[in-house]
Amino acid sequence: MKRIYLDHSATTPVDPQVAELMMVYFTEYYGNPSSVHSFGRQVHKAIDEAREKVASLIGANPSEITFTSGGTEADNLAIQGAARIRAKKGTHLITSAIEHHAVLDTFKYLAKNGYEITIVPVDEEGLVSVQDIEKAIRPDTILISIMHANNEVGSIQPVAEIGRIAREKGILFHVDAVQSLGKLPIDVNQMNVDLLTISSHKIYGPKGVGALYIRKGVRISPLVFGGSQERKVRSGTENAPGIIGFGKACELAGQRMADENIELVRLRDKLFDGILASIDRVKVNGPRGAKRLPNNVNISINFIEGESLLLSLDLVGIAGSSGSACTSGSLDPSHVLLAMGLSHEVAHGSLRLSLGRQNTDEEIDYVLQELPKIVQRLREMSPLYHK
Amino acid sequence: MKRIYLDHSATTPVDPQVAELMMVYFTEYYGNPSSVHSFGRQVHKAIDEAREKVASLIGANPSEITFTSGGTEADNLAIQGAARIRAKKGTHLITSAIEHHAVLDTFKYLAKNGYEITIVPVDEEGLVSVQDIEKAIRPDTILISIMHANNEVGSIQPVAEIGRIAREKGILFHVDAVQSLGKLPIDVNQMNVDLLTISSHKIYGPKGVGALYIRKGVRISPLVFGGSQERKVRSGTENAPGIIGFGKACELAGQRMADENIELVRLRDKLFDGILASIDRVKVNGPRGAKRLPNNVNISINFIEGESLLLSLDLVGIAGSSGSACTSGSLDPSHVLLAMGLSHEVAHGSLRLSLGRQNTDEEIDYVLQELPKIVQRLREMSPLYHK
Amino acid sequence: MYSEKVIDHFTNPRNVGEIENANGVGQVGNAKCGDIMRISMVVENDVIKDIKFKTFGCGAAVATSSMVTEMVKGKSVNEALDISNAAVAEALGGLPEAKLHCSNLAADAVHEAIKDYIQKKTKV
Amino acid sequence: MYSEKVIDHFTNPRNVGEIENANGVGQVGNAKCGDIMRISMVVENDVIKDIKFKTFGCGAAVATSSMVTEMVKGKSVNEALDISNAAVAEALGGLPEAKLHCSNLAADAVHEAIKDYIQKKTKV
Ligand SMILES: Cc1ncc(COP(=O)(O)O)c(C=O)c1O
Ligand SMILES: Cc1ncc(COP(=O)(O)O)c(C=O)c1O
Ligand code: FES
Ligand code: FES
Repeated sequence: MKRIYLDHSATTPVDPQVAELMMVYFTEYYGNPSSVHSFGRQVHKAIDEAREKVASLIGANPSEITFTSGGTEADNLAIQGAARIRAKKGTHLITSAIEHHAVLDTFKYLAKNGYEITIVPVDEEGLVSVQDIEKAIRPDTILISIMHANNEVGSIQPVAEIGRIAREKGILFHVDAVQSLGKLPIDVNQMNVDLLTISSHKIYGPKGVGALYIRKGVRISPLVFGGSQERKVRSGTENAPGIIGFGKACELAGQRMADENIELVRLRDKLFDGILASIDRVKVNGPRGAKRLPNNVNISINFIEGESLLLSLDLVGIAGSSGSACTSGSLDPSHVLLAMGLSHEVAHGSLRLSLGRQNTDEEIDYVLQELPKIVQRLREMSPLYHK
Repeated sequence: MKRIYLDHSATTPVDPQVAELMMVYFTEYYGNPSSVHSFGRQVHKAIDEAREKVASLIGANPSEITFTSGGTEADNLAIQGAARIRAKKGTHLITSAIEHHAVLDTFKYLAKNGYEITIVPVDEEGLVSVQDIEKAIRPDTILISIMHANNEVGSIQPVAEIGRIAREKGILFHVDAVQSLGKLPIDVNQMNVDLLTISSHKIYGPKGVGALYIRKGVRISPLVFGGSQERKVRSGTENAPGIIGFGKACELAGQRMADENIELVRLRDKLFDGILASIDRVKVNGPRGAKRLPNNVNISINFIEGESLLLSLDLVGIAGSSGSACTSGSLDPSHVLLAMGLSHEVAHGSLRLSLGRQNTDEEIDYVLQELPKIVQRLREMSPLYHK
Repeated sequence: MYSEKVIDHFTNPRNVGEIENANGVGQVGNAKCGDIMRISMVVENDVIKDIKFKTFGCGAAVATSSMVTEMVKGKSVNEALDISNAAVAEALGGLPEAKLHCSNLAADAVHEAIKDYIQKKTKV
Repeated sequence: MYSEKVIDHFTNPRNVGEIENANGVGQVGNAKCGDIMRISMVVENDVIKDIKFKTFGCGAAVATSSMVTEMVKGKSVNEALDISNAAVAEALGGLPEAKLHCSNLAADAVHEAIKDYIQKKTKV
């Protein structure tokens, strides 16, 4: 059976070049980078180089990069760390309704621990309005956290404008750029960002590695203590092979982004157009065109449920994801789709297909051939569907 | 030039079997383990198996294992997490003076944030006394954290007895077993442990992975929020290849421990005896014999300084470590050696050689041939040395 | 995560559809995740002669729907009322813990349909 | 982390030892990390004719000690007093940031030895 992977927003395979490089640091250059001896020094040097590569992809200085165990930890470090250190200045924080759980759950934790939070809504395309952010700002606002691009519906937020406002008012600005890294140009200076989260396993690097950009001069409290690695902001023996792999992945992403995006946009739009032409009562979630990530397709297929759809796709070898409550382990369907005004039922029938480097036209053709059949079968099983 | 690695307590190479297994999960089975599709389900299953292997090495139930990004995070999660959730019961915590920075720095952080801490001393061999712990206990004590074996001098602590006392008094007991895993038998039930920290990269697994054992029924607050992976105690996309590699490393350690230890003890004692026979004015740090980790050699060589010694050893291909202030980046020599009553000067001249799986008799012979020459050279340069 | 039996019932669900001249109809919604199941049945002399289902829900919901219709078809309504949600899950070789709530849909919908049948019968 | 020049001066340190009939001796301790350096020199007509060092310290401390003795040997005491810690570090091709404090030992010890020489001279 064909196996077609269309879940690159969840995670990506590790690029063979990255895997090969990591292998060397597993078995040959395995020293602790903090050690005096040559086994350690070689690794230290390779980590420095990785830091330069990561920094270069987001227009930062290497000394502004702190490696973490992933995007989730980086989000937590940014938000908890900024909130703790600025508590005397103020205790109000702003974010949007469609952030990743790593941001939203951290906000909710802070809300239970003496902070006040404002969660600004989004429009029906999943876009935050700059005016809403501006209105939410109070004299005691210390942090604004807005994602660059949404992981479910691919909507690209006006972060540069929000950054400008935050900078004017002296409010820290955190951006979760996990989904945009390697797909959209990122420049922390142009975007007026103070803290920026990125993650390796979304850009063909290894899982379990991420980084927080911390603008020079910005101080945050650590989450984890001991050992003083990563400039005392993040302790623990460095995941050297992971960091070095992340560096390589950033290098490759920088080289390939421009060409890759042209191809991704083409396949994305082919998939959208094909689905809309062959299946009725389908809703596109998120904006189309330039305000959408090049690799994101998200639709709601009325009258059917997401997990059933995913299972059926999986049985013909196609891997996607859904915002259905049945896939989430929680009781509610995607908070992103609900925030965009979808009903529970429609949110339930959502399907995200996220494209990657190796997807081909043949694969898209195959999806366009199988999906309508599956939808037909499931609709016939659905008590909600009437032709 | 020969390259002889004697810094296994800092970190180990990844076992080739482990590296090979991880490779498969980098490039082939790369799905997100939380996903519905087969790419994810395969990984989910492999993580479950890894969890069983890790649990089995410490006598735990798989459901009691929470994977983290390493020993440092696990120590922080245990201590911060327990302190936060028990704050209403009491705010006093006990630890020892020779804990790893991941424990001590976390205690110091808590001491600045409303908690009271007692740091019990150790004797000249680096051993904690059960009586000292008992005396330190107060009605409001909520946590005792004592390491199983010390990372610098290899001293093995009476954790089972301390665990019994903690259990009797209803105090949570955390053990940092990063150095003992795979070298000493660990049974969380016999040891009466509630929380136990382990780390992969010290047992021939990958860096950037660790675990916290959390006894069934014990609740702790998370450090990091969002996504609800790892039973809501630790969020973030799982480092699947790392976890699976850690599982394999635990399996190998379980199989090999008994045989390996016989060999390690033999080489360790050969190294000790050889050094003591060929160099005068040398002090053994930590106990000798059964109360010492099988792979740890630590000596202070009077009148010389550790970093110079490490550099000189490195120049002939030997990798070790030192508790010297000059290697630490901080201003003080090893807090462990100072706690054992060593003077600054003597602590400065400490050398740790930590053995591993692949070390050979020939390598030890080479060290015993080179070390006296280096010591002689450095002593002749030392203003403290007079024949 | 699903057993082979679940996957089998999901891919080849038995008794999908709606019976036009049903004399017992039941619909339940799953409060937990917002899913829906509708059972229609033909009962003669208190014996379930025919039964069909329509389900909007996850793989487990579909499989348990299919399974429960097989289990009660040909049974008396009293026997059918004795079939518990747990029995349906068990007949499928078990369900993942997170999916146990889905099996509630299936037996409940059947029980609702039987209630409907009994009410209608009483009225006549 | 260390430059090749540092490693060279560490492995082949110049002017190690103690001069028995020195007329200028200086010893300094490094408050930061507890290390020690001792300089002994023979000065004739305010010119440093011979100089030796002994150092208990890290690689950088040893290398800067060695380097400073080379730099001042044959120089007048006034020229030697002008040599700064930074100049020593620079002559070694730079030191890692964390090791800059070590270079303080070297020039300071030389300056102490010169002070000792001048005091002795003045007494005579
Ligand atoms: C927008 C966004 N933020 C944060 C994360 C969390 O990153 P990680 O998986 O590295 O913990 C993800 C992905 O899961 C994401 O899509
Ligand atoms: C005793 C002890 N605890 C904790 C740690 C920290 O573990 P990790 O390096 O995985 O962060 C180490 C090793 O560095 C250790 O030796
Ligand atoms: S029906 Fe929703 S989870 Fe099963
Ligand atoms: S002399 Fe101690 S760090 Fe250089």
